[in-house]
Formats: sequence, C-alpha cells, structure tokens
Amino acid sequence: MDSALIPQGVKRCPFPQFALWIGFLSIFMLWAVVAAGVAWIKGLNTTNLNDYFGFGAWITADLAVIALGGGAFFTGFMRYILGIEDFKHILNFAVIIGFVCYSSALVILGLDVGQPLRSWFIFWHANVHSMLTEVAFCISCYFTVLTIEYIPLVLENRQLDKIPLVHNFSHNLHRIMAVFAATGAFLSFFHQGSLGGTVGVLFGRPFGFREHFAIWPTAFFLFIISAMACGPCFTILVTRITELITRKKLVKQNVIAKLAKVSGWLMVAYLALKMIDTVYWAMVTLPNMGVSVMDMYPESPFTIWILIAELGFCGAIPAIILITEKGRNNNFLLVPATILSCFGAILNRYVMTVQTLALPVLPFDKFVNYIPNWVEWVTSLAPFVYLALLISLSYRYLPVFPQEKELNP
Amino acid sequence: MKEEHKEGAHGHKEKYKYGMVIDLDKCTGCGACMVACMTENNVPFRKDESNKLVSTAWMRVFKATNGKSYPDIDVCYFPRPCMHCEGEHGHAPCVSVCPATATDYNYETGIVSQIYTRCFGCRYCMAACPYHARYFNWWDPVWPDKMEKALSPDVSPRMRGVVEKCSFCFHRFQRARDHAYAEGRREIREDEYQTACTQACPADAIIFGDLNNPEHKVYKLKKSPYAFRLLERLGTNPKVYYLSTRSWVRRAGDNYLAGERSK
Amino acid sequence: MSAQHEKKESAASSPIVIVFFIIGLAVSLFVGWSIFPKLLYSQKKQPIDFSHSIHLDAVGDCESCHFFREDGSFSGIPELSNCVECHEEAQGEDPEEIKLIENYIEPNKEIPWLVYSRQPDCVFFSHAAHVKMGELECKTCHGMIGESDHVEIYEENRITGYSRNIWGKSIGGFKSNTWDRMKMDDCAECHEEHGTNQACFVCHK
Amino acid sequence: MSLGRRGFLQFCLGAGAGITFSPLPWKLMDDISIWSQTFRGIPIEVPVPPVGEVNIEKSVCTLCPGGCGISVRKIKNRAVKIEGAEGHPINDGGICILGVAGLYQLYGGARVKGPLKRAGNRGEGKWEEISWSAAISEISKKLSQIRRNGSAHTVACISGKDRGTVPQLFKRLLTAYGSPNFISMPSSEDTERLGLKLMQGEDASVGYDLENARYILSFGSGLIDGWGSPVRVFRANSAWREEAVKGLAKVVQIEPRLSNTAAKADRWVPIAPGTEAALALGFAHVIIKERRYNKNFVMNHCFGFEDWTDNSGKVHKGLKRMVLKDYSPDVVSEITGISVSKIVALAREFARAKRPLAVCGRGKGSTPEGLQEFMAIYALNTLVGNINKTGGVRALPEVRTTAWPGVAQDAIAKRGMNQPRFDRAGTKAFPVTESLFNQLSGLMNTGKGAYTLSALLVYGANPYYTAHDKAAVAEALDSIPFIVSFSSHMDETAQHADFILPSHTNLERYEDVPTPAGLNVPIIGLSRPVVDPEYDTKHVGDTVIALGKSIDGIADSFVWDDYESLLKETMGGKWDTLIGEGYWKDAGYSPAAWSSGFKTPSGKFEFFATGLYRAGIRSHNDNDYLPRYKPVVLEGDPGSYPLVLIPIESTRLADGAVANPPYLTKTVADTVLKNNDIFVEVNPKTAAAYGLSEGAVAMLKTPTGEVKVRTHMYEGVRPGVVAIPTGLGHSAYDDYLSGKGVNANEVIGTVEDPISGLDIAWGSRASLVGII
Repeated sequence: MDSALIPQGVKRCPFPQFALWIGFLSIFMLWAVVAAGVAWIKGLNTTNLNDYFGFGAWITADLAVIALGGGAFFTGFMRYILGIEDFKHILNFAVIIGFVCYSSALVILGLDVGQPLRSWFIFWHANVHSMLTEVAFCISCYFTVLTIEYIPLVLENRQLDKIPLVHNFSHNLHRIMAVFAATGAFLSFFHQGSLGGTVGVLFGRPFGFREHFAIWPTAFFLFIISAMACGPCFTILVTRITELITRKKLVKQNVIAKLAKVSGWLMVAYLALKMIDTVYWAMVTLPNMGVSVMDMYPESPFTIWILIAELGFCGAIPAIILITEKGRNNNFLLVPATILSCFGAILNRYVMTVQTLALPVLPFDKFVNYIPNWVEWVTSLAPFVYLALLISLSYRYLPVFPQEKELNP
Repeated sequence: MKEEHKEGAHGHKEKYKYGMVIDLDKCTGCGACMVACMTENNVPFRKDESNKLVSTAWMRVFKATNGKSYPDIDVCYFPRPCMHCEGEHGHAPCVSVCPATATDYNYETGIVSQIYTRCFGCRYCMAACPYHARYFNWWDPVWPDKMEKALSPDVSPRMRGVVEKCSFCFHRFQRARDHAYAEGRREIREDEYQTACTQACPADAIIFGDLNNPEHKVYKLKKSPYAFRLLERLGTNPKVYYLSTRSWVRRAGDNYLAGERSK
Repeated sequence: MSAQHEKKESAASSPIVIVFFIIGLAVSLFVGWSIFPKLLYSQKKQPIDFSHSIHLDAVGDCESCHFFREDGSFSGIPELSNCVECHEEAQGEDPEEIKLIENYIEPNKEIPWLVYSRQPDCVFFSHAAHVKMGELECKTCHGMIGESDHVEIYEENRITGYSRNIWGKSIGGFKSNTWDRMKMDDCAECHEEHGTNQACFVCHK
Repeated sequence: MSLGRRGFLQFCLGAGAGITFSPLPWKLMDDISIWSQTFRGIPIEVPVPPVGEVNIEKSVCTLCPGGCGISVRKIKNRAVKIEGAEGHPINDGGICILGVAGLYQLYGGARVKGPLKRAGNRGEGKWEEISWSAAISEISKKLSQIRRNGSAHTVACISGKDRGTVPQLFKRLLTAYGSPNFISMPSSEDTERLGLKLMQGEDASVGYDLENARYILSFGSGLIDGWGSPVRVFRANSAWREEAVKGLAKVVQIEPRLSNTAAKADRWVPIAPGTEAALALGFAHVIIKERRYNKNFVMNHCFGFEDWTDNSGKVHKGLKRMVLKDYSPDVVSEITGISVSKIVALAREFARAKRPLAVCGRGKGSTPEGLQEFMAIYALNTLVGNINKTGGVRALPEVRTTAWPGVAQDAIAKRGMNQPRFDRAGTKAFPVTESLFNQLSGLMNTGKGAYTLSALLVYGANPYYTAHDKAAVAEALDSIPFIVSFSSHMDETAQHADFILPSHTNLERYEDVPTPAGLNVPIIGLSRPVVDPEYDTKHVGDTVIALGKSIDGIADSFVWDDYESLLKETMGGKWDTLIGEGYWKDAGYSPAAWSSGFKTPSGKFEFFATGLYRAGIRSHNDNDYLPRYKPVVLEGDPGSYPLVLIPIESTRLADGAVANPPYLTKTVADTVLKNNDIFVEVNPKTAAAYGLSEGAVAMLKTPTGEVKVRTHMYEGVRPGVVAIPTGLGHSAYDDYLSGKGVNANEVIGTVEDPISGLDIAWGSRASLVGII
C-alpha cells in the first residue's frame, strides 16, 4: 500500500499491522493532547502543582528528556568534531531521539507557564542573569539545529529524493552538517549545564544550592557530564528496543560497544565528581546554612536511600558494566545497565526538582509532598509515546540505519 | 530630616531602605494583618480556601510551637510578608532568576517589585524563595456579588497564571510621594508611608519605616538584642526583622545544627 | 541543466524578474505603511466636539479644569460637575453645547470621553512628580491639545484597545516631539536622561 | 524554470524585503505583546477598578459591640477599604480582622435586597418580593389584630443587645403595644451587671482599667481572642508586653487550653474546665489567711467579710469564715488540678502586685458565667482593694442622653404589660434577671409557658445559629406562627421568618454605639452612613417608627419623623461632637471615692448579696448569698461521655450574629477547617487513648447532639478535653459561608444558673469515637 514510500531494499511489516500500531500510539497521544488542552484552557489549577511546588512533574520531565536526548549532541560531537566515523551509523537515530526529546521539552515548558500567550516574553524581555533564559535560548536554538539535522534525513525519503531541488538541497545540507553539529554541541553544553544551574543557583534552597565554580554552580558541570553519559545509554536502549520490536539487527555491535564504553567512562567521571560535590555540599555548604546532610533526607520518599539508589544502583553498577568489555558486549548486562543509567538520570532530575522544593526551609514550616495528577502524568509520559511514534514513522519511511541493509541481506 | 544618599556597592543611590520590625511578643496571631493586606491589595477569595498550598495570602501568619508536650508547650505566631531580601547588593533570591525581568530590586526604596503584566507564570521565583512569600494565581479571580466595587484602583488586580506577592504596599509610597510633591517636599515622613498591615495591626506589633534613617523607629528596634531575621544564614539579607524575648522563638527563626549556639 | 540553457534563461529574464521584485517590494511597502494602519485602528468620535481653545480663553489656564487635589492626586479628565459650573444653562446656541446639556447635564450622566492618553491598568503615572517636582509643561507629554479647536478623531487600536496616541501617529514609530509617543520606552528614555529611578515600582502598580 | 515561477519567487522576495522594512511586523509584534499583557481572561474578565477622587469618611464599626472608630476610604462613591480611625480613644488606628473585612457585609453575598414575604414553607427559601408600604401595612395589620384580640403580651422581640437607641425603640414599640417580652441575647455582661447591682448597688457594666493594670489574672477570658472591645484589649496587651520585658507587668491565664491569650501570657495555668471559681476562692483563702488583703478597704468599705447579725439577731456567715473553711489550697487543688504550691504562689503574687486585676468572662464573653462565680472572681479585686482605683475595676455608668417622652399606654398596653414575662425573668422564679432568652426553648417545647407566643420580631440577633442547643431553639422558634426579621442578610433566622424587612448595613446607616463591655471610661460612638444604600433597604429605626405609626392605637408614642431626627434629639448637645469626632467621651469621668462609691443599702461593697434576699430569694444556707464555687453539673453520665467538650473562640472566626466574611475563613488554618470538615483539638494522649490519629474522622457525641468531625492533635489541650471551634457550620448566607464545618452549638446544651437562670454552659460532656 505504502510500498512506494519505503526505502529500497529493506523489509517492513504489512501496512495494516503498522496502521494498527500507529493508531494505538495515537490514542495515547490524543489523550496527552486533551490533557494539554485542559491545562492550557482551564489553567494550571487542573494540575496538582501548588505554591510550594511551583515546579513538579513537568520540570522533572523537561530536565529528564533533555538529559536523555543528550545522545544527539554528544554523538554528533564525537562524529563531526572528534571525527569518530563509527558513530555515523547511529547518528541519524540519535538525532531523531534528540529531536523528539527537545520538541517535547519545548511543548512541556509551554504547558508549564501560567500565561502561555506570554511565554515568548522569555525572549522578548529576556533577563540575561536568569538560568531559565539561558535554557530557553539554548533549547530553542538547539531544537532548530536538530530540525536542520533531521530535515536531510526526511528528504532522503525515496519519493522526496526524486525531486531534484529537494535532492540538491539535502545534499548541500549534508556538506555543512559539521557546522551545525558543532553549533549544536556548543549550545548543548550550555543548556545542559544551565539546567543544572537552574537549581544550583537557588541559594534559598539548601538541597539544590551548590557552590559556584567560575560563574556557575557545580551542578552546571555535573548536569553536562551526566547528560553526556546517560544520553548515549538512552540511544543504545532505544536502539535495542527497536531491534527487539523489528526483530532485526540494525546497528553493528562494535558501534554500540564503543558508544557504551564512552558512556561508561563518562559515568565513572561523573560519579567521581558527583561524590566530591556531594561531600563538599554535605561538609561545607550545608553546615554554613545551619543544616546537616541528614536533615536533607528526612522522610519517605526522600530518605538517604534515594541518594544511594541514584549513585549506587543507578550509577556505579551500570558504570561498571559499561566499562568492562564483557559487560557491554553482553546484551543481558548492557540493556539493564542502560536502563539503570537512564533511570538514574531521571531520578537525579526528579530529586533536584521535587526534593529541593519538598524540604521545608523555614524551621517552623511543614514537610509537604507532591504527587502529580493525571494531566501531569499523561503529558509528562507523552514524550515516550511520541518517540515511539516518530521512530516508527521514520524507521518505516526513511533510511535511518545505514547498516540495516548490510546486516539484513 | 537629614537627606541621606548612600552609595550602594553597585553605585546605586540608596535613598531609602524600607523595612519592617515585627514584635512577636505583641503579635496575637489575630490575623487582622492578613485581611488588611487582602482588602488593600485586591486579593480575591474563593469558596474553599482550606488548601493552604493554593491560597494566596501576601501576608501569612505562620504558627510555630516549641515542640514540647503538655503543659510545657508554647506557641508563637510569625507574620510573614515578603522579606524584600537585599541579598548581596540587591540580588534577592527571586530577582535574578526571573527570565522575563518581571521582578526587580528598587535601589531607591529597597522594595522588590512584581510586574504582573510582564510575568508569564514560570514560577521559578517561587522555587527560589525560601519563605513561600510568592503566590501563583491558580484561578481566575472572581469577586462575587458587588465585591468588585470594593476594589482599589491603586493596586492592579492580577489575572490567572501570574505570580504575585507583598509589595510593602508600594502604592502607598507613591501616594505619599505625590502628596509630598504637591506640598513641595521631596522627603516622605515616617507616618506618611505605612503599609496596610502595619496600620491595621491592633496590637501595634508591626513597625515599618526606613531602616537607614536613625529617626525612624525601625532603625533602633532592629538593633535590639531580641531582634533576628528569618533564615539569615542563607544570605538572603531580608529587610523584615522580628523581636522576641523568648529564646526558642529566636532559634526557630533560622536553622541550627544540633549543639550549635543560636543568637 | 546545461550551462548554455541557464545562461540564456537568466539573460532573458533578469530585468523582468527584477520588476517582479520591485512590484513585490512596492506593494508590501504600501500595505505595511499605508493599508496596515488603516486596518489596525478603528475610528471613534468623541461624544462632544470640545474646543480647548475656547475654554482656555474663557478660563485662562489648564489648572481650572485639570487640577491637583489636596492629596497630590491629579483630577485628569474633568467630571460633569466641572462642566455644570458654567453650563448649567446654555450660554449660546452652539449645537455641541446643546448636546452637552441635553444628553449629559440634564440626565446627570457623566460624559464618556475617550481618553487619548489612557494607559494600561498596571501603569502608575504621577502628575505630581512630573509637573510639581519635575516642572514639566503639560505639552511635553500632551502636545498642543490645549490650543485645539476641535477634538480629533479617537483612533483605537483593534488589538490592544488603546488610543493611537500612545504609539504615536507615525506608524513607523518615529518621533520628532516629546509628545509624539507615550510608550514605556519613552518614559524610560526621559528617566534615563534625567537620572531618575528606573526600577519597575516607579511607574507600575 | 518558468518565468511565472521565478517571477512569483522574486515577488515574494520583494514582498518579504518590503514587509521587513515596513512597520507591519514590528508594530504587530508590539501590539500582540501589549494584548497578551492586558489579556484579562476568557470568559472571566479581570476588572479594572475605576479611579477617582478619594474621600475618607469616619464612622464607628458596629459589627461587634467593641465600638472602634473606623475611617472608610472611598473612591467617588465606592467604599474600597475600612481602616481603624487614628486617634480614636478605643482603637487609635488599629482594627480587628472582622472590622477590616467589613466591606463584605456591604457588597458581599447574602444581602436581602428588599422586603420579602415568605412564599413557600418555613425555611424553604421561597420568597415573594413585596413593597415596603405593603410589607409594613401587612405586618401592622397582623399585629393590630393580635392586639385587638387581647393577646398583645404574646408578641415578643429578640434583640442582639439592649442598650442603644435601636434596641430601645423596639422596647418602646413593645411597651406601647402591650408586651413585656423584650428579650436580649445573653452575654457575660448580663451576669456582670447583675453582680454589680448586687454587690455595689449600681445599674452599670464592669469597667476594667486594663490599660493601667500590671498584674492580670484572667479566669479564662480570651483577652486577645476577642474578649471585650477586642482592639482595645490588644492594645492593652501590647502595653503589658512592653512592661513585662522590664519585669513590671505579668499576665496569668487560667484556662484548660493554650489559647492565643494563654500563649502570650507570662504564665499559663491549665485548669480543669469550669472550676475557675474554686481557684478564685482558693486564692482568696491564701490572701485572707495570710492577711494580704487591703485592710482599709475590706474593714471600712465592705460588708459581709466578717460574720454579721441581721435585724432578727441571726448571725450570718461572712466571706472570711466561708473561704477559710471551704477553700483551702488542698481542697481547691483537688478540684482544679492545680498544685497547692502554685495556688499559694499565684495568690501571693497577686496580692503583692502593684495594680493587680482579676478578669472574668470566658472566651469572648458570649456565654454568661454563673453569678456566684463572677462574685468569687470579682471578690479578688475587692480583697486587694482595686475597686475604683487606677488599674482596677469600676462600675461604669451609662452616658446620659436626652430622655424620650413617656410612652402613651392605652388600656390594652397596660393590661399587656401587667402580664408576666414569658421567659420568667423578673418573676418569682428569677427575680433579679432582666431577660432570659435561654428559657424560651424549654418552656415552649414542653408547653410549660404561661401562655403561647404568637409573634416574634428579631433584630440584631441570629438565635437559630448562635444559641446553645441549636435544635431545641429552632424547634421552639418554629412554633411561633409569625416571625418578622429585620436582618440585612439572609441569616439562619431570616431564613425561617415570614417577613424580612431588611435593614441598612452598618456602613449605610446612623446608629449610636453605647460604651462597649469592659471599657474603663464612658463613651458613645456614632455610626454613620458612609455610602448610599446598595439595595432597597430601610433603616431599622425608620421601620420600627413606621410600624409604630401604623399599628392601631400606639401611634402617639412614635412622634418622630424618622430615626435620624430621633437620634439627633436623643443625643442633644452631644450631636455636634459626635458628628465632628465620631465619638463623645466623658472626659471628666473618674470613679467615685470608696466612701461614696456604693449604692447598696449599707453604702458598702457587699460580699454578702443582701439584694438577693430583698428580691425574694430565700435560703437558709448563707453560702447561697456569697461568692462561691458550685460545680456546674453537665448533662450526661461520665461513663458514656468520658470527655469534656469546650468551645474554641478565636478572632479569626466571627461566631455571633454577624457571620464570618470569606476573608476571615481564608485565614483559618487547615487544622481547623479542611474542605468542609471541622477539626476538634485533642491532646495526643487523649487521641491515643481513643485510637485517633491526626486527621482521623470521628463522631463527636454529646447529650445534645452528635456531629462528624476530624481530630487535630494539639499539645495545648488538657488531656480529657475536646475543643471545638465556634463560628463554623452555617446553613444560611451564601456559598462562601454555608456548609463549612459544624456549628458548635449543635453539641453544646444549656445549663441554668440557679440564681440568675441564665445559660452558663461553658461546655458539655462528650465522647469521641473514630469512624473507619
């Protein structure tokens, strides 16, 4: 039915099966659109956010998807700037993931403001001292970069490519892609960092506040490294899931293994720095504010176990797996490791957002917890469905995996 | 009155530095300040305001206890307006984080502003404020029956989706200044500019004035041995001082490590 | 595409395509500078064609009608009671005066003036600060309105609902007199020049 | 490429360039920016309050009897803010939470917008709008008919208070009409006036010189929880705090719960509920035993301290003998739960203190205390000799105003006035009491009344809400066939009326405000119309005059044109001062000297209330005439009701006839009201004993009724005590008020004082059972 659109030389499932799958995903997306509509039209009183939790599921989701989408910039950085050619086989895919993550982040940010009609004031009346301004600028710019990176791939569709103008255009774009990749990498370093800075600069919030290094709080750097580490893990994880669903090998193991290795060593570096940071925070920063580290982990779910889970189960364990050759070449270890690593990143972003706000700072104030409601859950989880949707469409109609033909003769 | 123009660290003219001293011994927790503030500043009310996490009260009275059991328990009320933090050189926790410059620190009065038409409701400032002094308009404001008639034109009513907070009744400063100008004066007298809560407080527990002016009551009171500020150790440099002769109350104003001595 | 072909085509069409470019440019400039403002503003007539110049001759100064109150606030547009002081009964046969008496004074109804300088609700403007302390003249901001014989048509911005006088009559935003525009930037410009406070809570409420 | 296509492209390019260099995109952007800033919501638009000239109007607040001066800020004709009037002798610029929210009474919901006549069943809420003239003529026709039938005495009036021209007008209406049944709602002032009459022989209220007192012994008075004239007491409290820092003042609060007053006091004495009189007498014991009393005053100006002999030669017991015998610290300690050493120490402190003062009237003083309890606490003031002294107590006379012409009573009126009062006040049963609202429900529901009431006028009161044992009161009042309410708001009582003749609110009318309870100097305030009436309402005074003029045979007593001229005439020479200052203060007032201060037959202060004997109360037990602790027997057996329920009265919840504006409800903590659930406070120990956790839902049962509540654990409540907030649980008014929590009066019954007959229920027996 749609065979004319499918790249040449690859096999795809029958159209009705595909349509069913897309339909299934679309229902969830529709639900998310309804939730977003409710929030936009009726206002944020339809969420469980409140004056104590100005930030909640949405900001967590924002920070998390951007960390997970970090695979795009980092793979691009390694491919184009460091010239590691192997990564070109997975770069397309990483770009799609990045595109989904960043567009989701933008939509969620748009949801999270009380006056969406004025959300462009962040550019129009920008305050350059605000971390959020930096985030908004960099995310928007980098999203443009990702779009530019994604367009050539779209244009490589069999039917589109037949149009000479389109063909030439995408060809020319390819040639200058390195410039965009470099720009993207530069932007990404900043906004990944400024997302960390968003919480790190809050000197009224002992849990989130971090001492400054140069003009940035240490969280700035930690966020960059953690995104560099977990982004590729997410790319690997999604690749493996795609392979599982399509029942095909799509990327050669050596590419995956190399990516896993880089990610593993970055995780080691991250953990080391994070430990130093945490110790300094616990020993110097907090006591100066009159609080002890255990005050920061007062009650469920915010006990010290959440820190152990983040750094131990979701940090050290996957790092060890990834840096050992056997580990990263064994799917039964590699996949759990990437899951743990991604979960660790989400947990970190959650803790930095929600725990920071949950802990009372005034001694006579109450500890308040926050649980998102359906509007927030649906819209926060929608990026994953959206990812499935876009991957499904791209995989079917675009030559996403350069090694697919070779691996599936 | 002696005209005092101090040069701030950033070269800003510091003409006034308005601040408050709240005597917790006198405060009875009656709540008149809260309602005086609401009626002065066009803060609306809803049918159910019992969820305090979404209930706007620019001035909120917190209740603190000494944590002891019957009959040794003691209670103290902490009225909490916006602290109008000076931070270091005007860098209040909330000001620098606002992405749209909807809030600023006025070096001439020491007042932290909030411009509702500029704010787009990202709530970053609320995350930054450890005092919970900032409130978000979760709902469209509704004034039932003829309550709209009671709205003051001096304060702009806020629409849904923006952040608001105590302004130290800045419009009263503007009013006082107009009056002074009309009489050919540049300086504003202490009694000419008082916030609505100060004026209403039936216990005279709230004192308001220029912290830099030795002739104002607050100047002397802030130096009392019983004076303290909330969360001073965070470096927020708030302009609201509290007085209490009870040492547990003074200790309740900030965080201390076990065994650490408080003021 | 062969080189020859290309060359031929460009040679043949370049002058003509430039014409297209110029047409496009001209049309859009015309639309932007001339049609757009006409679409943007609706025109409204004031309820009464008021002559400032006649009144100024009669009463002598602006302050008789636009005065400061004792508390330092400014009265702004006069209320009907000001008009009644002189126009309780018709002084002449001017149809506008008759309109005033029949439509407003007799039923004791305030005149719904359209205010050229109306600012948004979030703006606090102190006449005392500018006139009493800053010693600005009325015309610095309000222009020559005091000398006019007729009230001009009130042009209302269809998007914002404010008068055209705020942005200024020039759609390009050019201003040659201080009174040509009344936007925040114009306030800020003057404040900057005079070293006055630039904080938000000076002009906002 | 075709020419057309290239041409089009070029055209677009040119258009793009042109648009960029035209104002269109930039101006549009700017306009959209402004639009998005001023976008005020759909469909609810945020209003822009109109500007205009500011006018400040001075008046006096009448939302409570406190008499504070207010200044109302107006923009043209809109009242936008109520503030305390600077320089006013009562509040000097301060204002309480209710006063500052007062605009809700004017502009808010539940206003009765014009005269209404009931259309459906009682309380159904169906009304027919009716003109003022029709309403007055229908009502006066009905009342004329009752009068013609010889049942004039069966018409009653319930008024919120009995002092001031408006209540007096109602009283006059009844007097001219022929009914003795003018009933005012009770408060602790009733007991205090009675006590003063007996002990000092004066028709006066107790004036407490709080401002100058330096040792305040408060027997459960919510001094900063709304007692007396609230702002005035707040100010006095602040003065005490300033002195206390220097060690020159001390406040001791005796109360079963750590109220705000207790928390701010220098010492909290958590006493067993209802045993205050015993503690007072325990203090008296120590003071007398250690001879720490003011000998000059007690020996020369008091009667009944020592034993005395009457004309028949019978020896009567004096205070000294009784107290020394019955109230030793050991006994008192047993009753009150306060240690002997503390009793002795406090008594000594009180007696030694410079300017000591004992204060009574529980909470806000809305429930009267027992007569002998008042006498016991007041006796402490007597013993230390602070009567008529600076920082002490005094009998405060009423401000004198021009007397009205006498009531022209015809034969029907005279016959009616000779009937006994329905509530038995002033009859043989309760000879010393003037008015006994609480007797109504008992007499009516059991049919034991001397006659049945056929009509009721209600003004300034909301008995369907504020009376103890709400259900019984509702049953009784419902049995009256004709009820006219004069309320400005659709309160619970108005809801059950047959006619509502809505009165102007406090900001729309003139009214005189008599000296508030507890004040130390005689003062009269003038409440003035600040804005034009919002609705088709009428001044209640004018309504009463109109009724008086149109009821057959009584018009001669209502000669005034309107209320305003009546008020002006009544105030006479004080009117100009009232208009100018807003109040008239008796500047020359000072309390009388001891030698001439007492109007009793003995000319002395009487510990032994001989007035009771003269009024016809006969007892062989001398204790019945003396200050005394007589345990209040609460209904219900301790087995099934093991706990004691007490009310929590707070400034943040108006619990009287004026209902709580939503601004106040907004300030109430979520441990008092959450959604529509009310929280009762219990000590964690009590909670543990009954298996209740924080926030647990429970049934609160008392012999009077049962209600669903949630529990809040609070260390500041005595174990074994449950405390319930008052002022919630309205069923009338608007959505902002009704349906929130529970009315405490549903579970608090009535307890009769044996002498005065007043309801002195300070609480109830109760049980608290968790609901899973």
